[in-house]
Amino acid sequence: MNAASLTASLLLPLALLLALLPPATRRIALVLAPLAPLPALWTASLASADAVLDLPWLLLGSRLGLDDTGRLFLLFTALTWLAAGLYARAYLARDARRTAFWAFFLATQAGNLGVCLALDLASFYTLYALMTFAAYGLVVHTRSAEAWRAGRIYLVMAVLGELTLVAGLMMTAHAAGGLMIADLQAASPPPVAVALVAAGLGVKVGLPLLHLWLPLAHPVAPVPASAVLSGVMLKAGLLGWLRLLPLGHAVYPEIGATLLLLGLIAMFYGVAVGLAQRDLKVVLAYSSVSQMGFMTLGVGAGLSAPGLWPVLLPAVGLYALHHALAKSALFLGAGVALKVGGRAWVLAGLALPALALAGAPLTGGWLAKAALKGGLAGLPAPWGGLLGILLPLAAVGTTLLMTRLLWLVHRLPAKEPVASLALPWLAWTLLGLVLPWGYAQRVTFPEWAGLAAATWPVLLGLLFAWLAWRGRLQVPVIPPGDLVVPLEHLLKILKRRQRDILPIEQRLRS
Amino acid sequence: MTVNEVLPLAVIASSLLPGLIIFALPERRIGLRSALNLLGAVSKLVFVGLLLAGVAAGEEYGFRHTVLPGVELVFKADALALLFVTLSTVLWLFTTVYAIGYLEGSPHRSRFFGFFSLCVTATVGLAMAGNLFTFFVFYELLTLSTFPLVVHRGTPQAMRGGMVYLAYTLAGGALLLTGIVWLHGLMGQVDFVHGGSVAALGPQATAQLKVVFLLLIAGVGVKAAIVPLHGWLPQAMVAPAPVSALLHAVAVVKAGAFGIVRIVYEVYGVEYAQSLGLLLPLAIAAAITIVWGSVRALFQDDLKKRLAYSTVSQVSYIALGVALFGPVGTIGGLAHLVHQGIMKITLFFAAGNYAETLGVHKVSELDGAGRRMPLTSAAFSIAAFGMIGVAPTAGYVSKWYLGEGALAAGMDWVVAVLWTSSLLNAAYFLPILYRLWFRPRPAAWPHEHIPARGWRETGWLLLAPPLITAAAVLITGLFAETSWSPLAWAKLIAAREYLQ
Amino acid sequence: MNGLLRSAVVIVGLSLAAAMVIALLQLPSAAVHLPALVAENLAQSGVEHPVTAVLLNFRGWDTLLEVAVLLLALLTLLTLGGGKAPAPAAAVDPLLQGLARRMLPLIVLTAGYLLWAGAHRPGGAFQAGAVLAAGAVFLQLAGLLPAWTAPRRWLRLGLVLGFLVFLAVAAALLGQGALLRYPPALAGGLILLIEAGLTLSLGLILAGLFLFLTGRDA
Amino acid sequence: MSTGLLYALAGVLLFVLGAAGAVLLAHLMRKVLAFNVMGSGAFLVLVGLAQREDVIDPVPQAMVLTGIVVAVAATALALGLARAFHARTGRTGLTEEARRD
Amino acid sequence: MTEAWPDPAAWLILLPLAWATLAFLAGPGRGGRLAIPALAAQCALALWLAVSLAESGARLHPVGGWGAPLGIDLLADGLSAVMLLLTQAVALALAVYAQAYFADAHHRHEATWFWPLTGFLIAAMNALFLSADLFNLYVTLELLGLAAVGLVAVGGGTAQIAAALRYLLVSLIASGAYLMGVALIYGTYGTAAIASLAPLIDPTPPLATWLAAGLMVVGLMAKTALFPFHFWLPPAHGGAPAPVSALLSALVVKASFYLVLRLALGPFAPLAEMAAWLAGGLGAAAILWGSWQALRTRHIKRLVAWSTVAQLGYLFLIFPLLAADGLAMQAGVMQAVAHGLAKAALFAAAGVLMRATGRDTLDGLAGVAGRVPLTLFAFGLAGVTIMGLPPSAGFLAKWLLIDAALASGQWGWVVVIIAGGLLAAGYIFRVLRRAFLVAPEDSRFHPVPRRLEWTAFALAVASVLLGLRGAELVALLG
Repeated sequence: MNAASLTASLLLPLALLLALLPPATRRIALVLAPLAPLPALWTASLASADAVLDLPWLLLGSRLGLDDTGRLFLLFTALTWLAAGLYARAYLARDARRTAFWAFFLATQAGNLGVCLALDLASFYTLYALMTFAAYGLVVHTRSAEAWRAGRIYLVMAVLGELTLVAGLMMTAHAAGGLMIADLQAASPPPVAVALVAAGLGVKVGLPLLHLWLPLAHPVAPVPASAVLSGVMLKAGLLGWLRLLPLGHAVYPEIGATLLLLGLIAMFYGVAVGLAQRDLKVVLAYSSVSQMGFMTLGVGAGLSAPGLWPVLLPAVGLYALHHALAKSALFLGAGVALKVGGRAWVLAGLALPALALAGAPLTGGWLAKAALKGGLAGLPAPWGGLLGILLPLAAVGTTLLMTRLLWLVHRLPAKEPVASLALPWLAWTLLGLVLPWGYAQRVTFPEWAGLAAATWPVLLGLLFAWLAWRGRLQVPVIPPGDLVVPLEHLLKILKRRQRDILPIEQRLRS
Repeated sequence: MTVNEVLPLAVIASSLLPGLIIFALPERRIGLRSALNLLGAVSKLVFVGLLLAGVAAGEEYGFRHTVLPGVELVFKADALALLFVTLSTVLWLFTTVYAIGYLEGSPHRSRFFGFFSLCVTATVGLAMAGNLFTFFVFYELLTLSTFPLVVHRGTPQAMRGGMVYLAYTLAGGALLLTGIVWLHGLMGQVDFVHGGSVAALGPQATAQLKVVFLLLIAGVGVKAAIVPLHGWLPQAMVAPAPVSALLHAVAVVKAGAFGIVRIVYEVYGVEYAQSLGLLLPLAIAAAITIVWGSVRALFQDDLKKRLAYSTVSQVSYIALGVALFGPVGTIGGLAHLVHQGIMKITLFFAAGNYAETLGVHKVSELDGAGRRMPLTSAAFSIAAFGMIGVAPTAGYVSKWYLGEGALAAGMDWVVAVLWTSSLLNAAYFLPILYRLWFRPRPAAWPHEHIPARGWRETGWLLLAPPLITAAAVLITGLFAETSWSPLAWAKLIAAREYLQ
Repeated sequence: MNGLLRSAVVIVGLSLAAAMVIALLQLPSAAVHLPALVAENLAQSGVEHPVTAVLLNFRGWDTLLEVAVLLLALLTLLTLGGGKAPAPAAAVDPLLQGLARRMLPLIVLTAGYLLWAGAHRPGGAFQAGAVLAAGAVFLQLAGLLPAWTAPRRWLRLGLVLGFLVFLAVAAALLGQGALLRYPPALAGGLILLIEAGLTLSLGLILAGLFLFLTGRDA
Repeated sequence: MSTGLLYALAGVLLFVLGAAGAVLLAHLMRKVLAFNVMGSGAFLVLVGLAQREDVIDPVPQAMVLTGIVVAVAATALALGLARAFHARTGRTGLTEEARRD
Repeated sequence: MTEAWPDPAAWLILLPLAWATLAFLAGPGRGGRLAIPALAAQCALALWLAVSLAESGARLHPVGGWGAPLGIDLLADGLSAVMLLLTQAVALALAVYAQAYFADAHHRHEATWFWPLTGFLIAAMNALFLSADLFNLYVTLELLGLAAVGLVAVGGGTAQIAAALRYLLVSLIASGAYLMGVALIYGTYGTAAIASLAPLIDPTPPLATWLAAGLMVVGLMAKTALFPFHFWLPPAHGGAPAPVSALLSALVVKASFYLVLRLALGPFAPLAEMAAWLAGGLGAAAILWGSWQALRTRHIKRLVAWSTVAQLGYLFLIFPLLAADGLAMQAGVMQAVAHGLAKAALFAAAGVLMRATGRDTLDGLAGVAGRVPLTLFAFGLAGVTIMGLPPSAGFLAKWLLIDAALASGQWGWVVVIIAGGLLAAGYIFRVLRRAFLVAPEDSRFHPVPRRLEWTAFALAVASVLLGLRGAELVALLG
């Protein structure tokens, strides 16, 4: 039964994908496509804990299965894909390239679900690659000029990331002496390997400097695709970290510190640049950069202080769950907002996940942040103290950013409501409020005394926002993708140079 | 003669005889010619199957014939030989089918298929060569039998390509010959044996052995297209697509790479080569080739030329694997021998399909071809991903083993080389895929020869081979750990090379 | 021809000459002494004159090939293609013609004598053939014998008869164990047979060397 | 010094003279004559040297006889060719031809 | 010598003499029908001789029953057997070729006395290979030379006559030098029999022996057309009708080489070392110069002829290496045999190509690959031998040669050998690549008798396949 459900989780999306290709089966496949994550959902919620499927003949020897982390990730991944799928059915009902969208959608989905199930390096990497490359099709779906540009940058960064990951995996596997995730438990690979793995996956996670693709790619994709890109695919990178980094049993002070630093930068940088955006989805994308910074902190801390890891792991997991739900809800909501305009119910629906993101009390964000803070507090000086000050400040920033979002939505002109879109979104939003609580027993439950501590950053943020509005503060505009722009300039110059060099070289050869 | 002596000869004869008969056939006997070709290919497959089963069971197959006193023609169908023989035989079958479709209606087909068969004969002979002398015999035979294929079109451009090809390969052959005779003078006949044999010469011969190694490797390095000996390969791409497939996947470059394997493992012995310090320079040369080939490929607009430079790069993976001291690297190199073959042949089949169906020869003309020819393009894409080393393709498996082998050999810098190369591979393949799938198709194709009929985007003889080989790219990657995969066979060979 | 080559040839020639002269002057006496051997075996050779013995018996093989050389020279001349029609005899000097007519029997007689004498004194087939040829040349010069063009069958037979006889004898004797190994009893007769055939053919050949040449593009 | 040796010495000189002539002279007729001189030199050496101790040796005599016949044949052939060449080209030497490769 | 069936060696000389004479008797243009069965019989005889030699070792045949030094010996050993076999086999194939070649109306006039001349030529070679007497060798040399000259002139054109004349003059001067050498040798030692001479010549002989050896070898080199005496060869071999060129290039030049080898291995062995370097140097120069010229000429047959000049150079490379061990000698003979077969094939193929295109230049060849593929294949196969590529006999020759050079530590020759091979590839592929070009619109092809094509092909195949049976050949050499 376990084997069957594991297999079905992985194969159903692929089977549907194949069914899409011949015209004969296309219609039925299109109907069924949104339901592709159901077996995975079944697996995540009902399969027994020791569900393992050994496939020694597959790839370099594969193992699929579920552990605690995997189960959690599989759960929210499958759910998010399901929601996005249902949403997409309506969203793309009249799209000319519908079939192509669904093909890429299902392929990406298979990869993403599989990543959660993979318990060996080869299949993890395989499915990860499938997800990454298939997502390109989602990014460029609209075929607009921005989409091509975003796709190009996405692909370049993704390839760099993949390759770096493979190099890191090779070294890790060499150090571990095996390809199973289980083999990695006791291994302490050389720092280079760890750094390569961290960086390779960091592209997906959106570490600062490696994030360049993110604010471009997430917004240009169709809304349901953005929801999964930002909601769960970033988490695949995170899951990779959790699986492949030697967390919990070896100390890597430099890498840990670097990750901590990068996490911090991400938190604030994401907010800062996000505030300077005009486009809803770009704002959300930057928010993702910022939020992933929180999780990066957790991982960085785990590398610096392995002793904290048993506390940190569930916290990071919870954070991932919370962010996946909230961010996908926001994206889906943004989609609705763009279709129906800044109506009140839209604003209200968006405000809930926005608050969760800001960590407002009683939201999932509140639970997650508290758990994370608890873990991070154990860090040695100066990190412990420093983070104690900075984390609330980051929450202030998040609040500001969310306010900015709502402000932008508010200014959208109202249009006809579309129920088929709104219903899955609203349902999803509500689910997002509830679900993190189900996971709360795994982490140190925040003390109720901490409620105040969670409240003031939100209020402070709102205050700043009001002040800015009152003062008619002009926000400077930063083009999406920030650093990409000067980089592209540089490339253009180089290309011109190359055109000068090439003929000379040809002459030399002839 | 016993069965164990006859079987290797039968493998050779199964393409030689049809080839000779085909030469004598009049041009218009298409049916008979095709039947002969396929009969040869299939019977060769059967013989190879028998050999495979036997070798896996520990049988020894060989044949000896004295040519000169102390010089023998030796055939030996051992595991390593069969790795290459199987590859060539299987791919030959597909290439033959493809060529029958590709050359439909073009002139001089008797000649073409005659040399085609000779070419494969030379390849299997080379693979089963049991000593350096025999190896050289077939090495040169291969050169000669491919030349008419390269210049088949008879255009001045083809001539230029052919002459460059000859100049390079014959010069390489000369170096190889010098090295072989030198070694022969030092120690008599040099049979291929596990673990090599030259170590017996003792320490006073090391200086000479180093020079001989250089000569031998430079000799086979021409065919293996190691930089700076690679210049012929991009020139030779003027040949028809089946020939390119042959050059790049089935026979020629493989012969060079295979020669490196034989020389390092079974003439010098990998341990001894390592102790002479010969492996590091080889690895460096291979690394340079890998990167340089990819860099050159980036700038080619001609599709086949781009693929050709890609071959330059990819074939050196094999040499690299050989130069990595340790069984894992060996496994990687040997597995790549097969993997590169099926991937590159798929690419060339697809390139040929674009040219033959749509008249498209340039990368820049490929816009939207994925819509017009989805199956071909899918095959192309799979193989291209394989070249980049994306899982779960065959290319991923070999790259993985190479990387692991490098780490095991303590040559961590190789990982950087692999990284760079993969990046470059992505840089020249992904734009092609992008054009195939995501760009709008043009108003008209440059020269549409074959109209689409339903899902049959082109002739079925042209379509089937790339689809099968593309499937093979996936299957060999997905099922790499099964006992019948090329990887498993490579492991068997590596075990024999190192444990003795 | 350029000067450099000329001087080089002269220098090489002079030094070669000098070296040879020196070499000859300091030559020791020979290690092998054939005249004694010849004398010893003369009795079995079938002839009495040592030179003829060497020519036709001891080194008869040389002679066989030499006849072939002559035949070959003639053949080659013939290959030079059909020339013009034979030139009419140029000088029709009646005195010369008369002389030639009278000399002819004498010439044939002399040839016969030389042939017969070869067995025991200087003479033999070559000399006899040469005399015959000289007669033919004489006739031609006197305008009594036209120059030859392509040889007719009978002429061809005459040209090769001697050689064929020689060959036949050699082949027949091969049955005895070795080429040209005359049984002592038959040696004299066989040699005479060969010489007779050769005289005729050599005469014709030598004459032909002249007559075919004259006939051509003269 | 015996007569035989004297003959031989003279033969040497004739041979060298003839050889040089055969190489250097341009006119075909002269070449042929020079060749004959050269051959005669060789014959003289063959006969003379063998008999330098004044013992008659019939073997070289027979050899020379053979040689002479061969030389006659060769001379005739050379003359025939030279005449044919002259008749076709009007030239008496090969040298211009030699320049042409 | 009292066997039931007498010595095949003697028959190998008598038989061609006989059929040559009979062919003459039969009249102009006749003799082909006689020659082919006779040559087939000669082949059998040569084979028989070789087999019996392999069993019993070298055999003497004392002509006239006298024995050396009084009489003349015929000596049949492995070396001569190999050369005899080569000669008969190539001659047989070329006879078959020639019969078809001259059947054509355009070429009939060339055939007038072709058959008797060829018969004498073959007889001369067989006699030369078997003779063991220096003076007798002189006679055979002359016989051979005159027959060859006659064949060069056989076409009767002005160029042919000029070539024949030049050939004749060189040949005569060369024989003169050889004869002078024989005179000196006879004067010094009192005998011309090789068997008697061999024990008499020691490493410090009188000056006369040196001079004799020098004169004889130089004369023979000139006859072999070794650089710089090669100038007569290209016009002579390039201008004659194809079967003649083939005979001359494949066989005749080998005869004088054979003699040099015999002398260097036999009586002059003590002296050989001194001159060996010179011979090797000239050989190297021949390889380079001949190949270079072949790369430049515009005519097919000239190209093949220049290739002969180059390939003959290899034969002389063996002399500096003779000391090493048997390798160099084997190499030389292997090269002679390989080149004999291959060159015959090349000329035969060139003849077909020229007849098919009606032109004699390389430029005229465009497109012949599609018209006479078999011939082109033959040309290519023979080219394989010429280039010294495996599995041909030429390759084995090169292999042995390099082996010998490396064994004796003489590096330079290896470079020359390799360079020569590459240059050969250069000129062979000059022909092949043009043949593969697309034929121009206005080109016209003439039909060619299939027999011509097949003969060329058979010769070429033989030259390649011989490489697989090198062991037998070497075993025969002993």
